[in-house]
Amino acid sequence: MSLLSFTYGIFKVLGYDLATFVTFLIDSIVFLLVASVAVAGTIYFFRKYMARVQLRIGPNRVGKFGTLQLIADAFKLFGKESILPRLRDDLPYKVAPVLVFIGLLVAFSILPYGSLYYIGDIFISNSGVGIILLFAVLAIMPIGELLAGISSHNKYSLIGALRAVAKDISFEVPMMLSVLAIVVMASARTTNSLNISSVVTSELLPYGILEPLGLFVFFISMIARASYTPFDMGESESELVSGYSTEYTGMRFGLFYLGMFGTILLGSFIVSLFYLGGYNGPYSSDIGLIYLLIKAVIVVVISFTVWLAMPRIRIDKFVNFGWKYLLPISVINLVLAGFLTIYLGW
Amino acid sequence: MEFQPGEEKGKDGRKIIKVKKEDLLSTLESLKKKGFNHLSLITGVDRKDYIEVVYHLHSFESNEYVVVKTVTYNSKVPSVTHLWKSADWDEREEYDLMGIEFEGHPDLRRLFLPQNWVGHPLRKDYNMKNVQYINMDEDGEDYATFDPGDGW
Amino acid sequence: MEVQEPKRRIPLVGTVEGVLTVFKHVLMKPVTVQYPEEKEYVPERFRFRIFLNLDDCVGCTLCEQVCPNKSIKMETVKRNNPRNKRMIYPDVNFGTCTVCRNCQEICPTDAIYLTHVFETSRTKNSFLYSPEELAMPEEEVKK
Amino acid sequence: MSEWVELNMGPQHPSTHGVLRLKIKVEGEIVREVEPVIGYLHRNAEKLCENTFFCDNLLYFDRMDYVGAPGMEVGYLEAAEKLLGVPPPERAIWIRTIMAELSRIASHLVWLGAYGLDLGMLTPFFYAFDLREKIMTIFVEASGSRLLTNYCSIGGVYQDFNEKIVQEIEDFINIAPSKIEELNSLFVKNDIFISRTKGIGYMSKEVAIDYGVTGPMLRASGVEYDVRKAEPYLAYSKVNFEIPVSSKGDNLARFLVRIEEMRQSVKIISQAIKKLPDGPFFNPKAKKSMMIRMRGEGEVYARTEASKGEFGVYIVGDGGVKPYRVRVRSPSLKNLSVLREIGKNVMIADLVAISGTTDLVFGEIDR
Repeated sequence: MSLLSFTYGIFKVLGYDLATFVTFLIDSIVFLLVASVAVAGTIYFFRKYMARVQLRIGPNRVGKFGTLQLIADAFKLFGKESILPRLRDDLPYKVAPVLVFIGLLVAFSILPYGSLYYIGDIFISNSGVGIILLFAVLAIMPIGELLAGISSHNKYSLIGALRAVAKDISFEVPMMLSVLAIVVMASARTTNSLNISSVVTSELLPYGILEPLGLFVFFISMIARASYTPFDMGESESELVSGYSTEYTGMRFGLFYLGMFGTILLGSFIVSLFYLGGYNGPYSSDIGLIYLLIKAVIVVVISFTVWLAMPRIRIDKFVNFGWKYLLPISVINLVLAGFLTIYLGW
Repeated sequence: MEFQPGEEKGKDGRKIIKVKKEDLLSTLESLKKKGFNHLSLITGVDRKDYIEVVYHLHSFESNEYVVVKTVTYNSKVPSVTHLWKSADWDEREEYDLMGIEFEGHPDLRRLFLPQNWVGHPLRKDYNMKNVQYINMDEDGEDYATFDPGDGW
Repeated sequence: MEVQEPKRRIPLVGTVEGVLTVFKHVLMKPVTVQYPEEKEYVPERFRFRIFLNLDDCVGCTLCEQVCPNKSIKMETVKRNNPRNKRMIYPDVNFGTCTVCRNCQEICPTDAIYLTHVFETSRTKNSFLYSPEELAMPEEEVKK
Repeated sequence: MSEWVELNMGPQHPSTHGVLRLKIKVEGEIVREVEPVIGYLHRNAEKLCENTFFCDNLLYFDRMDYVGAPGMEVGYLEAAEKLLGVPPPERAIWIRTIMAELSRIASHLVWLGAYGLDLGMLTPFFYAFDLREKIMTIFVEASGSRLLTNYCSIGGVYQDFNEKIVQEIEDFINIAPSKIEELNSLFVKNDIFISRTKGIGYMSKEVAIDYGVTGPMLRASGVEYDVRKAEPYLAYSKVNFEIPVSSKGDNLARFLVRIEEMRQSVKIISQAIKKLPDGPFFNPKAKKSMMIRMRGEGEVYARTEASKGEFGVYIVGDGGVKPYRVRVRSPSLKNLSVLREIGKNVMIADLVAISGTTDLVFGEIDR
């Protein structure tokens, strides 16, 4: 029983071909909407949380407790005049924010989200090489950032894009190595160790406990991927105004903004899936989604607190950190994972 | 009031050394050798016929304070940037607002006002009715203009 | 006194402590005052809106002289006041008033004085209060 | 490899604290040359002062260092009262000392919060302003205004301290040290903060003296010099405090010196509030109708230790009711001028960190 078969059951009368088509269409649209709303919710939660940490109240004028603030903001962003720089490279300039956001949404649709009572397992794609697909899709976003930085023809944007690329190169390798350790661990327990849901299902003891180093590396990588402080050198607002998104206004900027918060949410889902046991939990397995959400929210809160409490690291220090510390740590982690798997059989 | 070189004590108890413009550099050099390593302030006072230039010197070691005064009739004074780097911006400021030309200053430009500003505001004969407007050109440099339509 | 640099510690421990310190503040009460709904406490010495007692004003122009940025100008008002023969009264431009209290300090008859009223929001360029308007309560001044 | 790009930071830039414009030449990430361009907030307060009465000039001094206004008022009054010959009574001197020290803390707290923002820390800004709000409450209780207090006046202070203000100052003394410690720990315990400040922006003693740098920046370079000790004014000779000095000369040293100064200021206030004498708070010679008739002749230079450094006021009077010439020694201006020297050959991120420690307030630089 899964979300797909649940929907298929409703449209069965249409015949096999049409029903499959309609099922995927409707499920994708629902997913898209839910993901967008979830990202918007993350932004609202961030604003509320930031306000409370900073002894403020936060949005409270539009709607009850300011819940409609984001809709108002979205209207504002849509209504804004989109100012285009005169010297832009037109196509990449316009494609870049969309690329960032699309990459994010696709990544959302690759993850499994556990199950809920009547609906069953919630996923859209259950690819056999889900992990590879996920990180391939995540690699689309830096391209959008780079395009945005170069096509704006702004010195700040250019420096921001260069920083973003330098940053990406230095944490991608450790991140992939730490994911590889997960795959190694999972391979002892499941035949399909590149499929995300089978990796998570095999995770009876959370991998974060077995591989704390991997969790550390991966969490830092997710911070760097979402590019918020301390690793937001690409768009550091106190140095480069807004980095690669300096020249963007209106909804184009809004897409970058959504992309950033979406990445935080996505990163929390990935961290809780791979390292914190995902949708596994005590008692019934029917409420896996709830477990996953609780874990993700905890990771989101930790991310936000780190964001608010930390100063920005300098780009050369981060590159150093990536290559001299994160990479060796992730290699050690990989070796440990192999050791644990082969000799101890955990 | 005629300007007499010499020493006196000011109203606030500071030692004032009055020197002729020709002796200014040598006096300041000898003071710097004595340990007055902090040039605190350069002030120009427009006395209508002449301009008084006042140097406030201070020594961190001995905690002494001395004021050196000189006058100039053609608003030209030798620069002391080679003695104290802090004189750089002070002299630029005094050039900007008071119109004292410091001879030998490496980069004598206006500090606050746009480069093509007309007049020196702290002069007593500066016409404050004559409004100048400021705008920015293509390169991001400010310029002053008398045309109200051009300014903002 | 030489200031001491922080001692070298185990990496990340202090950082985590900092993050926890920030997190602790979630539980604290917000300090925001929701202005239009909650009125903030107005201190005793707080002063803003200038009032003028037309009967006491003798038209001595001292307030005009002492006003640092020329917010006060004298204006002729036809009014029967035996003490004010020249019939000139101050008007105040609140757009430039800095509430320096000099007018209140110098007024020989205490005719001009500052009050706690501060909600004088106006649209642009209508900050000039004529002497009669200065004598009215704020609610009655229609701009 | 000498291809540089000219980058224009400011006047509208998140980290230039107002309207500083830095013309920098960058080679990749490394800044090769810095040229500060200033004057965007220029109002020529010196000329304005020539056209107003002695008592009104105070207003323009409030607007110089607007984050710690009473400190500036004290600086002007030191000079003006000497010129006019109306010394303040004992109680006013102590009240002014308290206000000057409170404004020093207020100014340092703004700097602390803004420095956090420069480095990307969003939260300490609000904690710093939360503590600053307590000082603002004291200011508003004492003077009626939060920011531009206009509290001191020639010959004393406008209004006396009452019991409520004393009570609030005592409350502040009680909570301030722990809050300052908390703020300090948020910064110095953080490894990234240390890596951003330690050894960055080194300024040697010679450079600092040569450029006329004063205040915490000078003390962080190893010169134990403070006008409060070197040429005591107000009541500073009657209170115990220490001058924090560091010989390191880097960003971290400047940071720590300012933090320590805040602690010392709290100490000074707690002593001053105990020693606050009774008596008149206003010199009767300067009361009311005398305001616009005070005449001064001669010339006076007075220097005070403002939060940014040595704040000097030079007033020349010609016997009229208005000063003939007012000249202000702005500490931030001198502190900014050294940026040309210490901002060279660092990374862009470091340039922001260095210009953050110079503690710029543009009301005072451009005057």
